[in-house]
Amino acid sequence: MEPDGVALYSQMLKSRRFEEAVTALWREGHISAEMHLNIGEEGIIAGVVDHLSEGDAMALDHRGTAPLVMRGVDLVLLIKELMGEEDGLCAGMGGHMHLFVPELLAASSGIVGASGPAACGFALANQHLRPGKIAIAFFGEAAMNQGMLMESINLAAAWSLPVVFVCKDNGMAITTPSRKVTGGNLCTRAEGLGAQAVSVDGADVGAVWRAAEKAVERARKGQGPTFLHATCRRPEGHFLGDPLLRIVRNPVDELKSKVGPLVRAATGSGGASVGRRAASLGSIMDMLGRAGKMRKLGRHDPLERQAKRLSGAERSGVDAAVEGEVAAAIRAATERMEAGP
Amino acid sequence: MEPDGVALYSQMLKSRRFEEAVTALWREGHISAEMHLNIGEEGIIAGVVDHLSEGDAMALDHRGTAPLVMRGVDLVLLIKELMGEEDGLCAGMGGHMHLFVPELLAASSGIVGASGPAACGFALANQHLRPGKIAIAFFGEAAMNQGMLMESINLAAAWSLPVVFVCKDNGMAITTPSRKVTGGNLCTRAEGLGAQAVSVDGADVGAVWRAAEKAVERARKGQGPTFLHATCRRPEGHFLGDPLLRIVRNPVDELKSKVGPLVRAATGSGGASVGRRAASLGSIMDMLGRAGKMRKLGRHDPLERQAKRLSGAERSGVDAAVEGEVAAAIRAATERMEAGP
Amino acid sequence: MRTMTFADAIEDVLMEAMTADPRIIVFGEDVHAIRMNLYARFGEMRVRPTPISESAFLGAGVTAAMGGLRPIVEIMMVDFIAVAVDALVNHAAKIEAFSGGKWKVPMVVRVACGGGYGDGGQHEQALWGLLAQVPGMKVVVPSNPADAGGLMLSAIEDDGPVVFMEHKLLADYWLDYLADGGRMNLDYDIPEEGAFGPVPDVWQPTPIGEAKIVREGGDLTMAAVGVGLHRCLEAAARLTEQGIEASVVDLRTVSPLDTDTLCESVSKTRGLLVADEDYKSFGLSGELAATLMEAGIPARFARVCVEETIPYDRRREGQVLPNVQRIVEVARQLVDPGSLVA
Amino acid sequence: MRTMTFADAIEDVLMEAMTADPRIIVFGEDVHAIRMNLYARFGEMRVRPTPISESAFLGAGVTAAMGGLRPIVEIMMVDFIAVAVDALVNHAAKIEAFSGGKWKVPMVVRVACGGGYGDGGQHEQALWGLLAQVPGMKVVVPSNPADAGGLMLSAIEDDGPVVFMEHKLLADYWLDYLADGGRMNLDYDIPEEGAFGPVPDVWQPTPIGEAKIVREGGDLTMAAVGVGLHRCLEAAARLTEQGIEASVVDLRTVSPLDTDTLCESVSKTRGLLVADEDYKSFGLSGELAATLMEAGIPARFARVCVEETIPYDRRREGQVLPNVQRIVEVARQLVDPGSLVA
Ligand SMILES: Cc1ncc(C[n+]2csc(CCOP(=O)(O)OP(=O)(O)O)c2C)c(N)n1
Ligand SMILES: Cc1ncc(C[n+]2csc(CCOP(=O)(O)OP(=O)(O)O)c2C)c(N)n1
Ligand SMILES: [Mg+2]
Ligand SMILES: [Mg+2]
Repeated sequence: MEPDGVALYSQMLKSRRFEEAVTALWREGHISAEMHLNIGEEGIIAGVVDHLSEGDAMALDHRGTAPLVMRGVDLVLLIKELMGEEDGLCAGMGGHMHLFVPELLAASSGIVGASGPAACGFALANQHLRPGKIAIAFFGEAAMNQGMLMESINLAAAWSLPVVFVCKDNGMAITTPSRKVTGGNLCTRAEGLGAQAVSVDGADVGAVWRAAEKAVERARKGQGPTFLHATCRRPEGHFLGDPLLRIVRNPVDELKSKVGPLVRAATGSGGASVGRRAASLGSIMDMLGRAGKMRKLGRHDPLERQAKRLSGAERSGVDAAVEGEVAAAIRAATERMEAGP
Repeated sequence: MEPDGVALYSQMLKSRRFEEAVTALWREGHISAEMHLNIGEEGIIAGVVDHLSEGDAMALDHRGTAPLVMRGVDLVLLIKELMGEEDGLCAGMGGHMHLFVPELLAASSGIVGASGPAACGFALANQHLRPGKIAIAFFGEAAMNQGMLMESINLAAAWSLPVVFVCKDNGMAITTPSRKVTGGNLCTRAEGLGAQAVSVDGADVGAVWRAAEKAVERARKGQGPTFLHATCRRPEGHFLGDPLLRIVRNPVDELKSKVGPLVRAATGSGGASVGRRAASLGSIMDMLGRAGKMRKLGRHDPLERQAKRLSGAERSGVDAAVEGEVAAAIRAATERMEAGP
Repeated sequence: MRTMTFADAIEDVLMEAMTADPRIIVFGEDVHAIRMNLYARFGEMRVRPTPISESAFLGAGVTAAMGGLRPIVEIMMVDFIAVAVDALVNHAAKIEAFSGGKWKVPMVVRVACGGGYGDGGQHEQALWGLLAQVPGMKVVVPSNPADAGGLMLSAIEDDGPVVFMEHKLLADYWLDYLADGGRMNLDYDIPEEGAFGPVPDVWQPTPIGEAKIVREGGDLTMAAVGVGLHRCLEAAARLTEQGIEASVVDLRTVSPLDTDTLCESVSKTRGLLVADEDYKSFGLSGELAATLMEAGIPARFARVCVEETIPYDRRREGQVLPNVQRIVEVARQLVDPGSLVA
Repeated sequence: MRTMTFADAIEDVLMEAMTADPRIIVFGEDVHAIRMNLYARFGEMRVRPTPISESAFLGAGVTAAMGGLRPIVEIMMVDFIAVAVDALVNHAAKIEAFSGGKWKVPMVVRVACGGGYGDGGQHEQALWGLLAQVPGMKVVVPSNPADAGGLMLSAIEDDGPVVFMEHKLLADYWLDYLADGGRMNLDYDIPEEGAFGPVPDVWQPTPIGEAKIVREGGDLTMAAVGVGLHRCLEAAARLTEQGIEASVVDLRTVSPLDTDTLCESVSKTRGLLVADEDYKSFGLSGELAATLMEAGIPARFARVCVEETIPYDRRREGQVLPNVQRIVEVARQLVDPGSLVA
């Protein structure tokens, strides 16, 4: 089958606009601590969740908003949860890393790799109680070094569990380039764990959709798990307020307090050889450079890529509707706040 | 290079005779609880540890005796440890699953998979303090489903740690056939974690030796970890007193108390369909059959295979020397016991 | 009244419960062998052997429960739970709270625990204090067949996560499997009334969080779970000969603790001795002290617990685990501090 | 006397120690960024970023230490240690015993802990009680820059495994990183004297296992570690206004506990309030109660601890974490139970 390009675009846009609003609320201090976004990886999420329906489950990681937005969770409840309100999605108890929606069989975790076992458990329940229904695990490429995730791919293979393991590969674990700490190849690894593996460009929502279609179908038929590897780029870095991006955006202020100690450290007596110190400094510069490059989505933007495939009319219709929907939700959710306590 | 066939035979024989003596002591009740032997896998151990010398480390699993015997640990201390004596190798505090020899950098663990991280740590210390020295991890094939072991292969690859991961594949995890709970292929899996992988017949000590030679050399040169997969068969099953082997050896007595409840369970009303119950019973019979088949080493006996390669003179010389050595050690270790408290 | 072994009582309850409720499934390493009768009755889909992947399958238990099943996840020995504690500490125990109370985790974690058969310090731990620490976990430790069955029934019926711990000295098959291996020449200090005894004709849930006073005496209270309870009873019998009468409380549930029953008993005896096979510090025994102090019940207090890594050597093992002699001595000192010198 | 932030004090000690002893290495996730200065000085071989494989690299820390290094293994937040607890519970803590005393594990595990900035219940735990439970582990929780440096020095010099816990409200960079992200519009209840203060001109080890009486008062004793200590001090100041004088004990080390200092103080005040950011049951607060009871020191006792999963919502979070107001109220009731009604 062919995907409904307008619907996919609309989903991605809704998530993008929603997270832009979240960004503003976070900057204003209405959302506390670590807020991890899906901006840049909407192509992966949309291409996968478009295949889901009632009874299908989702095991989410620390970036749970987009999948929930695209599955139609009430935006007002969601934003209120992020703001810790008592009438939020989880009564303000869970917050950004712990979003739970029983009706969607959607559960989150801030523990890297935990979505693997979680998807297996949902899939096991589906195998018993809702045959034909499946479970998705969303996680980053660095989570593939977490034992429990690898264990769970094997478990899914051994038990033919209906799971699609979706690896959103932005190449980074916070500030660590994953290539540096990851041996071999993730698809080979997943195959060695008994899953079928497939790689796609995550910025191409259509490609993701088609790869996911096959993976979901295999799972529904009881043919076992698929490892769906999709690349992406995230312009906000690891989370809102990513320390590297802060430096990239505002080097003078941000580096003020850091450069002195760093130079003293790098030049002080004792310690590694000059060569090794230079290598360290080089790798710090590298890290900043890489962060800077990630800022611009450019051709890695799944939203723009998909927009180009639509007609002007299609696009402007969706834009208006989605923007209206998100704006209304944000208004409704922040009403009380605006009014003051 | 070519291995010294006599030396390898001698090592294997020493371990075999030692563990036969251990078996007797265990049966007499002088060794408590779970005693896991290496009988049947001596070809793997000998072929690997023959390459080790001072400064090389060994991370052992629940089957730690053979590697220590072959590295020359005092047999009297070892047997006393197994008997829990205060003057044993570890003062009787560790016991069969927790044998520690600092001079050999040899550490054991009864936690399945723990030898992976342990080997990485030793290798890291060697990388810093004893360049060119390496670490071996010994473990079973089922341990490859334990997250920390997979993590540690990746860690070794990422850090180019000098580790050889030695997977002793007897196809079984206690009573579970590993094939049934393991997806994919272990060599592929190890490659997907960044190790080089190689498979050998563990009953052929020469083949193991040659594969290990390359792996050890790679590690010494800082070229990273190798996954050495070696098959084996273990006639004593999982441990001394393996429940399946007890049934196989003495079905009438052992099944007496078990058959009644099993038949009642299998035929009682409620529960799975007749087909599924039959499948369960079939798989129980299968398990017993498999255990029975494992009892006889036959051509899977690394000792016999190697013996055939030696001349009668070579062999009888070694036999006498080794048997004398082991017998003397057992006598010395059990002296006090014989004499009474 | 029927009589049964500790192990059979649990199996009997499971047979009944699994027949009645198809949502109950069992999984864990080797369960086709360890639960062979259940395996034969309910088939592999409901009694399923796992890979040695505790993190994955314990974690899967959490969401399987959230997805509508009633899983009983087996971790062979509680010591091994250390590789998978995240599933309990950060997930099972917290999801009801995280979800704002909307989602519950009706999972039972079944584990063997405890020592006394020479298996060494990595295979004989109790660890109930560690598991009980995190709000949201229930932990039960039965001491006899009736409670083993009754607490398993409660654990299954409970809508939250419950760790069900069976002591290897009470469950005969574990000892046969891990310790004897068919040998007849070894002795264990098996509490007879714990390993075999009466059970109700019709199973009733033993309420989680209810302790039971199993012996009344005015001079001091002893509290314990599992095998420790029997050590206390034996100590109490010996103390009687020395003119000391002890109450003995079977806590049965570590978390939530039945503080009322404990306080009531100690209010009368003004003395508490905790015999705990778990580690002494930062665990159950300390919590019982805090319970008394919070309730403002002044009492003499002493603990007989495990204070170091459990030795492999069976002689030293027997000294490190709470034994009857240690309990008797500490009890005597508690009742009559002067006896210290005697 | 110099003054320093809590974070700088630790870094200063590490700079000195790592310069002096090439066996000291640091590894953990993102350490090239989190410990950027150490990374620049000592290079990647000694300050090495890891994959997200806590079980592997914490386990590797154990044998790296046995192999002759002095590793400092970083687990970003203590909550994550749940995936790797086996390395501590079954290995680091036990190997000295298992080896008959022949082999030691000189490893430091450095972790951030604690809440108060709205990160939710899976990222704000204390968990020192859980880590302290197993014999063989030392656990230290400094409350100010001098002790942060001094305890890190001791931890490095110790021949056994030590968990070094730094509270995120005290270590400014953690808060900047996890909570603010460059925002200026948020408030945290940061204990000023904990986050910044005097340190010795020449670093001296703060002995592990020594508590410190930081305030003397005759009406009750308060005991705490880390941020809790500062909450107690503030509560004590408020109580003074109400005519109540509290002693405040900074335990500094959770395990081994300095029971002498505690007992000495409570012997005088006859009252103990434990303010503990860790979970209430089966942990530190209970152990302190047991300590008193074992010593036969009668005292009023109360705890202000975390009793449930820490809420995300910062208002409720502030209620669930021990706060000054709760401490003041409980202290007043403890000193004068009649005030309950007032
Ligand atoms: C077990 C565990 N270790 C470490 C962390 C801290 N942490 C949170 S996100 C993250 C990086 C994850 O990288 P990846 O899996 O690639 O996902 P991404 O953030 O790039 O989407 C880390 C290290 C954690 N939450 N859990
Ligand atoms: C973490 C953990 N889980 C379970 C066990 C129980 N156990 C001990 S050995 C074993 C089977 C190991 O199989 P394998 O790795 O193939 O080694 P083998 O015994 O066949 O040599 C199991 C499940 C354990 N010791 N540790
Ligand atoms: Mg990533
Ligand atoms: Mg095996």
